[in-house]
Amino acid sequence: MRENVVIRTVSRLAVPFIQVFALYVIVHGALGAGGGFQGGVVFASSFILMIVAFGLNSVRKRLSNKWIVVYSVLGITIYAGIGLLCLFMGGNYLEYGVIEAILGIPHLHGYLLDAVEIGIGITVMAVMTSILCDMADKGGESS
Amino acid sequence: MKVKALLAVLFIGIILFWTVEDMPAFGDPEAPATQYLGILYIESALPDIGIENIVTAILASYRGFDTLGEVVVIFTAGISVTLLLRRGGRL
Amino acid sequence: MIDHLPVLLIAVPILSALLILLAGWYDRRFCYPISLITILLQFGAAIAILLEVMREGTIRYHLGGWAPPLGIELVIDSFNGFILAVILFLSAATVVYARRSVEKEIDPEKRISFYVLFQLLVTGLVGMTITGDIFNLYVFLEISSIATYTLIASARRPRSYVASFNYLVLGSIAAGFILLGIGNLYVATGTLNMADLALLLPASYGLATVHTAFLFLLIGFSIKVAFFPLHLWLPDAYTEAPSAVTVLISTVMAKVSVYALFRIVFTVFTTAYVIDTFAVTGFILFIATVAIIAGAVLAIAQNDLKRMLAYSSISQIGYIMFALGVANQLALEGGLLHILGHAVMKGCLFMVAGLIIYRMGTSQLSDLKGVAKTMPISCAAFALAGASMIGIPPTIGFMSKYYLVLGAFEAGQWIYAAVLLVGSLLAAGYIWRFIEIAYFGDHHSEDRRPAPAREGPVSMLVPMVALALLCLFLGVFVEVVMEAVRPAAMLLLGGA
Amino acid sequence: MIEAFYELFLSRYNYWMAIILMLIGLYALIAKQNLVKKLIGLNIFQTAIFLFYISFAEVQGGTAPIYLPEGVDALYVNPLPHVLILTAIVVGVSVTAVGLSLIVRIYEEYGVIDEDDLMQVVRGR
Repeated sequence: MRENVVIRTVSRLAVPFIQVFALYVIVHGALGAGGGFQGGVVFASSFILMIVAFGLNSVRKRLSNKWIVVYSVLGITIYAGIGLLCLFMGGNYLEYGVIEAILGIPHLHGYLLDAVEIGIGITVMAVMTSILCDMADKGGESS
Repeated sequence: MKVKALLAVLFIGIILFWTVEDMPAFGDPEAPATQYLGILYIESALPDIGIENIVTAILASYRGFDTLGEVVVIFTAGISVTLLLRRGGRL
Repeated sequence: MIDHLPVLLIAVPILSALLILLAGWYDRRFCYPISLITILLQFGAAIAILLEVMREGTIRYHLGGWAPPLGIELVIDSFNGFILAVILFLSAATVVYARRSVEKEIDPEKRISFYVLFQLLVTGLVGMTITGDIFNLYVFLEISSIATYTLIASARRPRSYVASFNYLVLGSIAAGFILLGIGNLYVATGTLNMADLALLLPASYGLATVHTAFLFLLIGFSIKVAFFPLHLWLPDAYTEAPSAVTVLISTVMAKVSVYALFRIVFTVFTTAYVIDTFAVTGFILFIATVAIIAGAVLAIAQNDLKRMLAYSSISQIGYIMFALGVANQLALEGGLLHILGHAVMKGCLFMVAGLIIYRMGTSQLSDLKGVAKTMPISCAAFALAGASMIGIPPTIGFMSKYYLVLGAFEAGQWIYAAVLLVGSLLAAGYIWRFIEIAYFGDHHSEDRRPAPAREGPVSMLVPMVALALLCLFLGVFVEVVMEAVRPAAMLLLGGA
Repeated sequence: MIEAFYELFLSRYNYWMAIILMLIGLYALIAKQNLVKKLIGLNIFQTAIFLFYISFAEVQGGTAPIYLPEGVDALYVNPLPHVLILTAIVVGVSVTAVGLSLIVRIYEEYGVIDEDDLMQVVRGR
């Protein structure tokens, strides 16, 4: 399994940088090219690299099925939650301007967009990882 | 089977080729698509939302409901793959 | 809170789908109640919205507070208010019916995902119905399509995977064409809001881009509606899906696809375009009559009850497209009435089929000899809904056909009206075939002792009987329904 | 004559590219027997539609739709199709994921990926 060692050491080095880059892409959506979808997929690709290099169990340990369900639900709840929050603040659904008007913090609209992008990123990361884990675990004999 | 497919594809192709001359030229600034909504979005994104990336502004704020639908599509795909492939487990 | 109802109709069910997942992860028994409560709430909201629309006219809800050309708006007028009430009533009936049927057909650990997808499918269809933005319609179309592909395969029967994959391929071609049509519309007019499109389109009716957009949208939605030549996915999909899913997609999803087609044809491309510039209504009328006849003939030739009812759906969709082909006030009233009538009839018939599968384990007609003795209520409901399918007065099936024929006469289409009546006779063919087997089937095999009546569980019987009686009730009190249908038909033809 | 040729072909080459790619994808989707190749054809078909959308968003000399220091009056590309395509790509991924899962299941149940053999096996069983 000589080449396995090479793959493992390289991926052990690469995974943290991929995840930091993914966070950068998610949060950076408002300033330049980026956003929740792209960042979430990049984050999921770090887990896919771990599946390839270390096998499914290593990913299961870091991100068990329970947490995948929790994260995928969490992301959408953030998004829909902020939408409902605008509703309770008197505006229409997903009307961020109302919250900015009431709380008076300047640029709050932009920050809410970032929060929504983070929510999307979390869900996309969780779902992509879940899809890949299910496909890798196809026959129930997780390698 | 292959000939039938070829005929269907050629039929669709003829419809598409027929429309090309009425399409605005590539990069034509006077195209209705850019004149109407394109410029409207570019002009109103900075005052309304105040972030640099217009695409994210449209994606999350102007057409935020589309993106909510999008996240639900991804979520549906995740649950679908789990239902189809996962054996044992709780879900 | 009342004026936020349109968006709550979508936002809350998304959260409840998540709740089903979380609660189900904790304890599987929570899934069904949450789904039931959510859909009943949705139905209540739909009734409230319909009443408000009939009182004050169209409701517009600007999402995110942005005005239409920039933002997305939800539009509910008398047409989609009526459709909303119909589809959510059928969804509620299906959910009540689904509990025991799902327990029998779906493995226990798959039920959480099943109910999550069931809720997302209903919500996707509701989203499709009330959105006023054409690209948003595509997004919700995809939510419901993906949920449908998986729900068809959720019974884990080997053949259902093949049926689901074929439907996925055809559905994706349809979605691709719809996306292409939307792209062409955007290139020609520069906007995505349906009301805006209706205003801007007349200026560019001459453009080939607009003709292509119409053609692709028509082909795309015809595949989704399973309009005759493009119906290949339907029989396998309806037959292999679990009974509860078959009931839902044969009634709710079919009607929302028809609604989307009507919305595109009548609201975006107004009748001026469809009849004069791009005279396609005559062609649609011809194909509709072919669909009526071919669907009924193929239905008679089937040996499986569900497959027979699936082909009957193709024939019945022909009736609705007949209304689109004639496109005058009376025919549209008949078409809208038939949307409601067919949803109720087909829902009841597929519920009977589901009950027979629940009890007898098979839906092959040859195995169902004398089933009326063991399942009297189900077969009586089948007979009543079947009578409405054939169009025996005073059922709703008769009423919708009556208006369709009137509309055809007014438009001077005698031949097609005659063909429509022939279609009803053919419908009698396949309905009578089941009744004959069910009631008189066991004369030949003497050894059949009068088996004790073993009806399905009550929670499956109640919605089925309710739908059967509704076929009669709606027919007798058709004037009540016409109050909602008449303004909707007028609206489609460009009226107030 | 040259003017008409330029008008129809050279100034609209992007639509030709999208249409040809779309026809290839559609042909593969319908004619190919192998189920995985059908899905690849579906992806080509969808990518062609994305190319079509992005190509008519182009504005001569416009930069990416991210505000430059001089803000609104710089010339930008039309941002809307880019948003629509972000959404459409996600749809494409989701449909492909479900399609692949179905193929995995079909292969496990019937042991065959080719559509003709599949039809026989399904009819046989």
